[in-house]
Amino acid sequence: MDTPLLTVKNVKTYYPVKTGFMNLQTSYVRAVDDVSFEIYEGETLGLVGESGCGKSTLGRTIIGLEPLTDGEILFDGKPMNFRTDRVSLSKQIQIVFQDPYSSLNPRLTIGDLLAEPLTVHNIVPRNEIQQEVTRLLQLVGLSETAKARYPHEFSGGQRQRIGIARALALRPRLIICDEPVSALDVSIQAQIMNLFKQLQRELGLTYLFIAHGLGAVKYISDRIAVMYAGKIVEMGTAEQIFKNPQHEYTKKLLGAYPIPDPTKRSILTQQ
Amino acid sequence: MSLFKRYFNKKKYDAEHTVTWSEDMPSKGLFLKRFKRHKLAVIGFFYLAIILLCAIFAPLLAPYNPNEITDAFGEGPSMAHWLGTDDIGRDILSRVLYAARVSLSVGVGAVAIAAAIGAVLGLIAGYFGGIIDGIIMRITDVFMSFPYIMFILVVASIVGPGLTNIIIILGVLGWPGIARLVRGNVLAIKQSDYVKAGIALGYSTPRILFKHILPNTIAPILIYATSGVAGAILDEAALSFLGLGVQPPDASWGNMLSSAQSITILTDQPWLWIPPGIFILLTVLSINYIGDALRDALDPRNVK
Amino acid sequence: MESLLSVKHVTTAFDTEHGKVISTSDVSFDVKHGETLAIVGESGSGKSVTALSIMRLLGKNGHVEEGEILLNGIDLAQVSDHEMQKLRGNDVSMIFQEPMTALNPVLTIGYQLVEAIRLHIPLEKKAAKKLAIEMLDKVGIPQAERVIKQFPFALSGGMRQRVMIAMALVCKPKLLIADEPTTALDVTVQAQIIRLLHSLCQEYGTAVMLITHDLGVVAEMADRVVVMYAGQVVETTDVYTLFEQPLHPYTVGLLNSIPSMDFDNKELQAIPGSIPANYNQLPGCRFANRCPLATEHCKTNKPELTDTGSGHLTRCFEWRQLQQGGNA
Amino acid sequence: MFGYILRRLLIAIPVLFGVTVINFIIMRMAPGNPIDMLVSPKLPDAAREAKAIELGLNDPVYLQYWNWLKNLVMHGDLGYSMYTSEPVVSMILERMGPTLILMGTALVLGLLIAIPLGILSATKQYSKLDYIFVTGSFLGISIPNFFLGLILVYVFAVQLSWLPSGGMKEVGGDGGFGTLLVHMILPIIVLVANVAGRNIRYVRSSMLEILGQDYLRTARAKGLKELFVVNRHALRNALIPIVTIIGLEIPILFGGAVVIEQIFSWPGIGQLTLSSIMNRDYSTLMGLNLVAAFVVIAANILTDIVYAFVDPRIRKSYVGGAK
Repeated sequence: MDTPLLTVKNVKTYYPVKTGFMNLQTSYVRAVDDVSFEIYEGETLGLVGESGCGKSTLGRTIIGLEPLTDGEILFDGKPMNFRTDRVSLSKQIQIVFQDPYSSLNPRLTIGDLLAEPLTVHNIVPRNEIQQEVTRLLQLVGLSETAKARYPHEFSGGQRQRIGIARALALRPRLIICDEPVSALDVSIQAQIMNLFKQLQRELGLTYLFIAHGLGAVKYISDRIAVMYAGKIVEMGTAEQIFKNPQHEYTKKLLGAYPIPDPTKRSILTQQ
Repeated sequence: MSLFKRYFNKKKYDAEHTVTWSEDMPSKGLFLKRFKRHKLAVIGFFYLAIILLCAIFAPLLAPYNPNEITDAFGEGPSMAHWLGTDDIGRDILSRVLYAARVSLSVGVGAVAIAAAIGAVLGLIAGYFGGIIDGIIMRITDVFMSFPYIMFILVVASIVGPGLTNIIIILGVLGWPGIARLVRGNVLAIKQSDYVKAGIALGYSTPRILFKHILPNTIAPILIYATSGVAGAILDEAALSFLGLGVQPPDASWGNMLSSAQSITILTDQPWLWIPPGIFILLTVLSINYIGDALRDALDPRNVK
Repeated sequence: MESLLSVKHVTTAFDTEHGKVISTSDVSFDVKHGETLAIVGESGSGKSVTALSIMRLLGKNGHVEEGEILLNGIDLAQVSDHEMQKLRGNDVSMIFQEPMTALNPVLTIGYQLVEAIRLHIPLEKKAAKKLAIEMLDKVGIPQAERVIKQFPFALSGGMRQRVMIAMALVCKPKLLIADEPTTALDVTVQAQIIRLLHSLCQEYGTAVMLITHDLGVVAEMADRVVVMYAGQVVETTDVYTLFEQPLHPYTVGLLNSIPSMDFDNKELQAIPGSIPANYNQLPGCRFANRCPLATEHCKTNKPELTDTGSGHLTRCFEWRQLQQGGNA
Repeated sequence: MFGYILRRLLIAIPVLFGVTVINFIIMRMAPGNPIDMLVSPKLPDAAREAKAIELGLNDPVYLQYWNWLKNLVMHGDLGYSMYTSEPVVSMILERMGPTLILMGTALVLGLLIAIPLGILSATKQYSKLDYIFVTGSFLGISIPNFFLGLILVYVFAVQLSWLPSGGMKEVGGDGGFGTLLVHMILPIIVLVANVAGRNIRYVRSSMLEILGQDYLRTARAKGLKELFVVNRHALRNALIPIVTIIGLEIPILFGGAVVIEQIFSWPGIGQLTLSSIMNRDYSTLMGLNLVAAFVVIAANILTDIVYAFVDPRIRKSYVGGAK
C-alpha cells in the first residue's frame, strides 16, 4: 500500500455561533476537532458515532461541501483545493446522501438527472449518453423504464439507487457515503448494502461509509473509526473494534447496541 | 443459525433482480385532478377566459366605439344600449368591454415586472446570503414600510397618471413581496441534498441557480403571482377611482365607478356604476379562486 | 386468565384523495396482563395504524371498519367518545416516536404533566405538582424542580422522551402502547430508555405493546412477538421461537437482513423487490411476489393465520417447508 | 428578551434611515421649488432668502438632506404646506386622530371576526360552516372597497336613509360620541369586510397547520376532550402567527383609509393626501408619506415585541436560556 488514496491531516471544522448580549460574542461549535486518518484504494473505512459527533460534517468537509477551518486533505498525495479545481476533483470523489426524499431534484426526470453530469463533463460522446444512462441504471439494479419517471414515483430504496447511479456517472475513485441506509427499512438496507459491496468488487471503489447503525458499519467496513464530540476516539480493523474495543466510549457504544438474539439480552442485564 | 444458510441457498438472490415500482399517477394528471376538485376555480377559469376574449376582441364585440358620442344622453338600458349610456352619451357596454383590457393588462403587466425584479433579487439574496442578503432585505423592509396605496398615489402624482405609468409604478413598487417569498424558498432549497449534489458534481453556480433552484421556486411564485394580479387590478381600479389612474376619455372599470361619487348619479343612474363594479368583483374573485386551487394542486406537501 | 387486550379481526380504512384505502385487514392478537408484546414490521406494514386504532386516534378520515378491540371486556371500537377519553391516559396510554415534536412548545413541562395527572386523579394543583416532580425523578430526569418550569425546547430528545414516559405512566395505566419509542434516539440513549421502560412497567405491572422495526429491540424487551406485513399479521409467537424457528418466509427474510455480530462474514440475504402497491387487491398471499417458496397456489389463494401448534401462528401455506428445514 | 427587542430596534434604524432617504429623493423629483416647500411663505422675501441659505438649500444635495433630516429629528419640522402654508406637521397631527380611530376600530373588529371564524372553519374543515366562511372571505378580499362603499351608501343612506352618507358629524352638529358612532358605521363595515376577508383564511391555514402537529395527538392520548385540545393546546400556538397579522394589516389599512375617507368624506389623513395631490402640495404629501411609514415601522416593532411575549422560545433564548 503505497501512498493512501485519501489523507486527512488535523482537519478542523468550526462554526461561529453568535451568543450573549446583543449577539456580540462569538463562540465556536467545534464540529470536527483535529481529525487525522488515511484511506487506501479499494478499502472501506467505516465512520461511526452518535448524532452530533461530527461524522457527517467530516464527510462533507472532505468533499468541500463544508468549510475547512484548519488542517489539510490530500487526494493521491496531492492537496485538494475545491475553489480552483472543483471540476477535476468531481471526477475523483463523489457523495451519496442520507435522505432519499431530498437528494433528487423533484423537477427532473431520472433520465435528465443522470444525463446532466455526463453532458456537463462530456464523460461520453453526445450520441452515447442514453446508452451510458441505461448502463448506470442497470448497474444499480434499475430498469431503463425509470428514465421517463419523476423522483416522487419511486420508493426510498429506489431513490437511493438513483443517487448512487448519479455518483457513479463521473466514475469517481472515492465515494463518501453519508449515512446512505439509515433512513431505509431493514430489508431495503440489506439490498443497498449488498449493492455497495458488489459495486466495490466490480469497479474497485473506495468508500468512506458514515453511519450510526453499528450493524451496517460492521457488515461493510474493513476498518472502522469511532467518533465522539468531533474527535476520532478509536480506529482499527472491524474485528478489533467489535471483538476487543479499547476506548471507554467504544465499549459503551457496543454495549448499548441491542443484539437480535433473545438469549443474549445485554441491555436489560447490565445497569 | 445454519438453518438460514441451508434454507436460502436454494435460490440465488442478489441485487440485480429488477425492481418494480408503484404505478403512481403521472404528476400532470394529479395536478389536473386536484385542480378540478375546486369547482369555483374551474368556473372562475372559464369566466376569466371569456373576459380575456372580450378584452382581445373588444373592437368586434362592442356595439359602439367606447368614446363615440351617441344621441342617447344618460339613458337607462335599452335595446340600442344594453347597459345604457352616460351623461356624455357614450355606450356603457362598449366602455366596459374596452376597460377589461385595461384591468387585465395592468394586472398581468405589473405582476410580470414585480416578479422579474423580485425573483432575481430574491434568488441572489437567498443563494449568496451574507451582506448582499442583508442589503437586499433592508431595501425590501424600506419599500414595505411605505403604505402601498399612499406610496403609489404620491409617485403617480409626481410621475403623472396614465396606464403605462400605473403598470410600471405597480410593478416597480410590487417587487419586495415576491423577493421575500423567493428568498425564503431559496434558503430552504439551498440546504437540500440535490443542490449539494450539484456542487459536488462540479456544476457551475449559474447552472445550479437557474436549472436546479429557480425551477423549484416557480410553484410558490405562481401562487403568489395570482394574488398579485388580483391585487394589481384592485389597486388600478382604486387609483382610477381617485382620479389618478387611467384618465378619461379612456375607459377603466375604476374611473367609470368614480362618476358614482356624485349622489345624483349614485341614486338615479345605477347602470353607470354597478356593471363595472360587478366586473371587477367577478374578475378578482375568479383569480383568487384559481390561486387557491393552484396552491392546493401544486403543494408538494400533500402528495398523498 | 382473560387477556388484558384482545384485538379481533380488526380492519382499518382511510378516506383519501384516491378514495378509500384499507391499511390493515383482519388483524388479531392478544396482550396479557404485565406482558410485553412487540409488533414488528417495516414502514407501511400497518403497525402504527393498529396502535392508533386501539387508542382511537386515527383522525378525521380514519376509522375501524370491522372487528373488536376489547380492553378488559370493553369494546374500544364502540364505546362513546366521552368514555374513551376517560380511558385514555388512565387505563391505556401511548408514547410516540418523535420526542422533538410530541410536546407542546409553548407550554411548560410542568403544565403538561400536571394536566395529565389532574385529568384522571382528583388532586389539588399543589399536590399534582408534587406528584409531577416525583414522576420526573422516577424517570431519571435530574433537577426535576427546575425542569418543571422549563419549556420543551430546552430539553434533549432523550429527556423529552422521559417526560413523555412520565406523562404516560403517572396514572399507572394497565396498558402502555409505545410506537417506536427509541427509533429517533441514539444507541446509548435508546439503551437507557429501554431499561427505564422495562423497569417502570414491571414495577407498575403495566403491559407494554411495543411497536418497532428493530429486531434487536424486540430481542431485548419482548415476551411475545407479532410480525406484520402489508397490513396483515403474518406470524405470532414467543420471542425465543421467533428467532430460533420462524415459520413465515418474511420473518426469515427479515432475520437474514440483519448483519450478525459474529464474524462468519455471512453474505446478507436481502429480500428482493418491494411491497406491491395494490396489495389490497391481490388474489393470493401478499408476500408471494418476493417469497422463495411461493407456488401457484400461494398466488391465487389467501392464506389464513393457522396455528402450527402451541400457539405459534403463521399466515403461510408452505410453513412446513421451513419446519422441515429442521432445527439448527 | 430585552436583547431581542433592542436588536429589533437597531434593525429598524437603517430602515427608518432608508425611508427618509427615499422620501427625500422623491421630494427632489417633485416639480416646484424646494424653497416653497421648506420655508414659511409668510416671511418677507429677504427673510425667506436668508432662511433658504440657513437651510443650505443651495448646498450639495446630501448636505440639504442632512439639514432636512436634522431639522426633522430636532424640531419635527416637516416644512410648510405649499397650498395652505401651514406647518405640515400640525396639519397631519390634526387629521391623524380620525384616521387612527377608523383604522383602529376596523383592525380590532376585523380581528374579532377573523380569528374565531378562522379557527371555527379550521376545526370544522370541509363542513358547511367552513364553506360559508371561506366564500365570505373570498368576497371580502375580492370586492373593491370603494364599490362596497358605494353600494352601502346607495342602500343605507340613499334608499333607506338610516345612516348618514358621509362626514364625522352632522353639519353644524355638536359632534358628540353618538353621532360619531353613527357616522362610523358604514366606513367601518367596508374596512372590516376587507380586514376580515384577508385574515379568515390566514388564521384558518395557520390553524390547520397546527392541528396536524404531533403534540395535539399527545394531548388527545392523555384523555383530553377535543374542546380542550383545541382551546388549551392549539390556540396557544395559533397566537404566534395571529400576532404577525397586526404588522401586516397596518400598511394595507392606510391604503384602505385613503379610499374610504374619499367616499365618506372622512376628515382624516387619506382625505388630506388626496387634497394635497389635487393641489400639487408636494411638501404635505411628503410629510404624510413619511409619517405613515413611521407608523408602519412602529407597528412592526410592536408586533415583534408582542411576538416575544407569545413565543417562549424567543423569550428564553435571548436571556441566555438554559441549554
